[in-house]
Amino acid sequence: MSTSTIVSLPDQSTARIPKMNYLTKENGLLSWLLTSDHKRIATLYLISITFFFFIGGALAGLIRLELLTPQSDLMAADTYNKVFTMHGVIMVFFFLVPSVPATLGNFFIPMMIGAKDLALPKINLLSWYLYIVAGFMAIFTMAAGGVDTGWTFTTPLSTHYLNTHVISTGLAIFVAGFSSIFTGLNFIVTIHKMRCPGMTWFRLPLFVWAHYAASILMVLGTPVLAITLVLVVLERTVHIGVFDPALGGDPLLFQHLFWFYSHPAVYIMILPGMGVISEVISTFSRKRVFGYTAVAFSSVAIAVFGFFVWAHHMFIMGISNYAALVFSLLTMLVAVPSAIKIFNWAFTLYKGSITFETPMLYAFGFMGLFTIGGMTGVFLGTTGTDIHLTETYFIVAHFHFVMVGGMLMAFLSGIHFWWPKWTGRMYPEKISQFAAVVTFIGFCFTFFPQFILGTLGMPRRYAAYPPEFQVLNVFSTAGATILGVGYLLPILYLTWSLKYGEIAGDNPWQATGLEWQTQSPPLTENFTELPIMDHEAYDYEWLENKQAKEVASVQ
Amino acid sequence: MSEIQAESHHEHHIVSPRVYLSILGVLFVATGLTVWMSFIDLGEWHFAPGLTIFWNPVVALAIACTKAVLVVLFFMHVKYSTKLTKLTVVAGIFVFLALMGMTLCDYFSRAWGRW
Amino acid sequence: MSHISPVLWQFLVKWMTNFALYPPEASTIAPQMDALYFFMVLVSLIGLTIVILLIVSFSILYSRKRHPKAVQIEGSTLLEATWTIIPLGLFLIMFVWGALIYFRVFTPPANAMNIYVVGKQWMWKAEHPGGQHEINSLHIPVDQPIQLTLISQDVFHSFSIPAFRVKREAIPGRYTTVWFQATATGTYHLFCTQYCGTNHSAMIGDVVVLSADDYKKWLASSTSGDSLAQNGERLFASLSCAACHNTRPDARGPSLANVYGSKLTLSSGEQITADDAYLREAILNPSQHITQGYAPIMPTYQGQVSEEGVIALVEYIKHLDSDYRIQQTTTTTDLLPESQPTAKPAATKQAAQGKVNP
Amino acid sequence: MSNSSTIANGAAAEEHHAHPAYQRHHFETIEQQFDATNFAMWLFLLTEVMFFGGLFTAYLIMRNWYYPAFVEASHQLNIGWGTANTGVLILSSFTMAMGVWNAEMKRKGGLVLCLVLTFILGLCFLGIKSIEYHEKWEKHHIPGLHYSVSSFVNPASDPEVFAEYHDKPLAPDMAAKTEMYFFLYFAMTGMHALHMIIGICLLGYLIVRANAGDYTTGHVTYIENFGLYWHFVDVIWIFLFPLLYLISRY
Repeated sequence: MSTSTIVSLPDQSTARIPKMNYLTKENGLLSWLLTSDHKRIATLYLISITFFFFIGGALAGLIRLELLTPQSDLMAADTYNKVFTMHGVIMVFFFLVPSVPATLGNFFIPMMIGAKDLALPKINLLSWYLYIVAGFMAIFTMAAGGVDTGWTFTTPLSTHYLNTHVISTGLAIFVAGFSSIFTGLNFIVTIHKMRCPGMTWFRLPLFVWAHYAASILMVLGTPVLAITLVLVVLERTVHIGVFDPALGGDPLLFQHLFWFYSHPAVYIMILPGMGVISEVISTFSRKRVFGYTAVAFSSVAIAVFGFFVWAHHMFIMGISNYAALVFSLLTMLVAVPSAIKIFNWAFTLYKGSITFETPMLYAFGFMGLFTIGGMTGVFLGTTGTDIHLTETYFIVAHFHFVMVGGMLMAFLSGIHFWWPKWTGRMYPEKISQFAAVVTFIGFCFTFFPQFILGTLGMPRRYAAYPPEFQVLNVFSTAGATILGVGYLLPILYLTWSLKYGEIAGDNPWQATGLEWQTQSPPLTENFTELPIMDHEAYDYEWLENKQAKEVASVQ
Repeated sequence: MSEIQAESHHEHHIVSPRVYLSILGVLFVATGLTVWMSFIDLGEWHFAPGLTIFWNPVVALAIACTKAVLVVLFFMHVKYSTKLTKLTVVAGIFVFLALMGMTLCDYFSRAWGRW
Repeated sequence: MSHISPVLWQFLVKWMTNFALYPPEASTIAPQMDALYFFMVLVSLIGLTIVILLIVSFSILYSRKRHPKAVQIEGSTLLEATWTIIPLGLFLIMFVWGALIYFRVFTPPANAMNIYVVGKQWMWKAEHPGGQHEINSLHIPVDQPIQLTLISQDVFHSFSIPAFRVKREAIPGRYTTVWFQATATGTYHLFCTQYCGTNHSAMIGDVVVLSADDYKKWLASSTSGDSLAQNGERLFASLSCAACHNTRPDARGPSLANVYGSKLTLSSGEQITADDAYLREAILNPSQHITQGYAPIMPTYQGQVSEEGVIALVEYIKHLDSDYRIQQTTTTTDLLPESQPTAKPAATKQAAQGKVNP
Repeated sequence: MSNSSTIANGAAAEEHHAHPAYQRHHFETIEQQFDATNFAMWLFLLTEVMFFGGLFTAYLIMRNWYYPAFVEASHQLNIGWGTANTGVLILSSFTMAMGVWNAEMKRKGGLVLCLVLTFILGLCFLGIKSIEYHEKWEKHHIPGLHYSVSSFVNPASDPEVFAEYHDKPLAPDMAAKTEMYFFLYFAMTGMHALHMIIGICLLGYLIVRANAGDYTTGHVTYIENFGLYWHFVDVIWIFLFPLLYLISRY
């Protein structure tokens, strides 16, 4: 067994994809569109997520191209406003919020806890249909002329001073919100009620803990965004509402209600990614995650504290100085669990037996970039520096570091890590490692200059900017092209691997999760019979004597 | 199965109609009480300079809360259901109050300093 | 590549010459904020190097080749405590330091010169007390505390001067204030940093910091007639405010002499100090701000007076130290034909009625 | 490739699997299914609590800002109809609870009767609501549609309300804020009425299925969950009634 990798594949000449699996059980379009199998719904989500990711990515490319030059010459200011708004809406509501939970979460949470399916399969399918309906409404909005309120819908701009398609975008996000609520609701019920015998809370993989925390935020946060958007739509139609200052309303009330959801939303996006990183780092260093309970509880701590910090988005908007104090202090508390997680992952490597396959490269990329993203978050949570840094490119760099450097890296790491279980085939190792490095380099080139631009004071959402910022913007656009290449490669070689990838077998990584103890691609009911969880999570000794027993039983 | 068995071995508790009837009566009385109380000026209490409590809304909300608690405990069987359901109800109310409380924390303190 | 193409050469020269990592420090708060900023950058770099060192060293020491057999470690509460307490401690230091700066920036000193800034879709209008009006530019004297009172006429804008490390949102419906003291003369960028529609990126300008005498020269050369207070006085007369706010014993409105900064008890028994915000609210939403002992008959001027008008009125009321000015305005307005006393009460009732029936 | 212990358990589980007809394939036992769907319903009600939470926050702040306008505007609401509606809704909650009891006791007749009673009471609630909305339509108190403040600027022009409350005339700008009250009134009661309509439609479907005897076979989940939803809508009205109707009526 070559020592530089832990991949152990069956002999390719004889290995075949198992005849009976969730893909071959039933076929035909209706078997996909009316499925209640969480694995098929996850596959449907994966395809629709990728579709929207590339739309958002194309819009990002347009923005970066426009910012090559100080003048707004590639497109008119109006078009630029529509492009960055749709980039924000599509990326936040149609890619970042659903991506890891709806794809990897849907597919693997039931398998990890030893259940046949999610608790409410029909609700799970409804969640995908709502996502698709919302997606079509968003596409319709773009086709019909776009919306230029920014993804934050600041009132009174969005209610009185714009006549673009605010209502259709608001309703699209309203529907997408319900899709997210149903996913979260499904996970909480499944994790509570469907665990197989012996699967106590502290034997759950950290991937499941992270999704549990994110689901609490989805269920409790999203409805407030729904009512806020209903109030905005009402105010645009009935011309009377609680946000219009001329009629006695308070525009800051919109900010309070909007950010009450939108800050927990960023934790909805990052927590599942953290779950993936815990799994990947543990598997590729052959070790149990350092301080399992600390990492598990820090996920829940982020979920609970996440509800109390939203006004750090509004420090200069006119909230009272004392409220700013309260929210800044609580923001400092919510930053600590992220630090705990980073150090626990770093110490998981200690005395491990580390190999550097693609998921691990993405995980290392995640840890580096998420550390920077997290620290710059404290810059913005501190009221003093926030005065200078808010609403500039410093904020753009911060949230791209956390969302693209953190969440997207984790998503790609998870996709590569579970690809063999999902499709039964291995992805090509060399080119995917190259893609990971290209993505990392492209990312750093794109977003490091934006920190400096932010400190220099370049405002957000500017189509034209003073000439002295051009040099850094040119660097950023150059980096964006490298990043674009880095993101195109996986879609190519992963689709290639569907037909030509090596047969993965049950457990190519020799991982300890329950999902790796069954065939890949798995059966529709996941396990031939209900598994009994008789060992701790990430128990590599249990795995070794299990494999030793099998080798003995084969002879 | 052990953990799930523990929760579901208690047989599904059937609430008797007599309990429902008495709760119905209490709710009717409470509604009458709150309407009647709203016609009486209960005055206010200046417990600190610039901070006054008006008793009418406080009493109205107190009665509404008791009615709500009665409905939730008896009509919705939370009194007889698992600890998990009780925890969910409490969590929901906690986040609801967090939304109201933290938003008020800003509105309330606007009058203190210059902004 | 025998020679570098001129475009690339010009690009490199430009990059080499004016490469700055942070804007010039041109206000008293700038060095303090930069100190906190660089402390945080330092802490972040240390944190990042620690994480990278851990990852790289463990990856080398415990790669599969050198350390094929992993040793299962449960964890250590001591380590967990260290990387909970230390980050929390550092964050709390940053929190306290930041809060000090935040309160310093958003509590203007008493002796600051007040300039009103009105944000309007896609331009900044600065209104100096002396009457100078500026579009997308702000001339201020050096080494003197300047307080900006910001208001927006339509959507959220945000008045940002990176060189002064100062930024404050101009929101419709309420004054927001910020202050700074310029320390270096020169011209600095002014940006609108809150997205406000089509020409959000055109809503920029210059903040010109002048030495004391240059500033005096600028004041002299750019006066546009009346000062804000004089504008306010003319508006005060034309809106017939003097009908109620006069010095006659039977006046229906409180006398406005020395009202600015005084302690008022409202009809609801609430005690407040009369600052800019209160005066603006009293003009636009009078019925909630009636002083005790007066009937709530003042009509609202919401929609009749622009933000600049309200600013002029507030500025006029602030400088009303005696009733002499009102005496003069009431006598002059009495002479105006259409403002006969008999007609006035009816006028105000009629005005109130007129506005009411749809 | 499954280890020996799971095979043994799988075989043992096979014999005693008395599959009730309505047990879904992915649940191990019927209690697990009941607990899961009940817990899911509660989580859904949590999202509804937060949904109405946004409205209550807006109401709370606007009421503190414009208290006189809210007082006089709430005098426009007919307290008789409000109390009747609360009574109707509490009664419907009672009949719904009795319906759940009947389902648990497997008494089809009683179940159908209770569901029909709840249906009628729900319609009665919507009827009273439409009467009140119509009254607002006549007095031009619908926000955004030629809203008139005449009954607040001089209350005498509104005899039957004036007779009861002798409100003082409001200053014009405060009178304009009464439109804010009615916006919140229509937003909150409208959203509540929408939830009532959804509930009534579901109730119609349940009555048809109950008549066919689907819910008296011991499988009470749907009736139980609908009961939770109905009681939740009642709880929301229990809070709406005092907040909107009973603002200092003395």
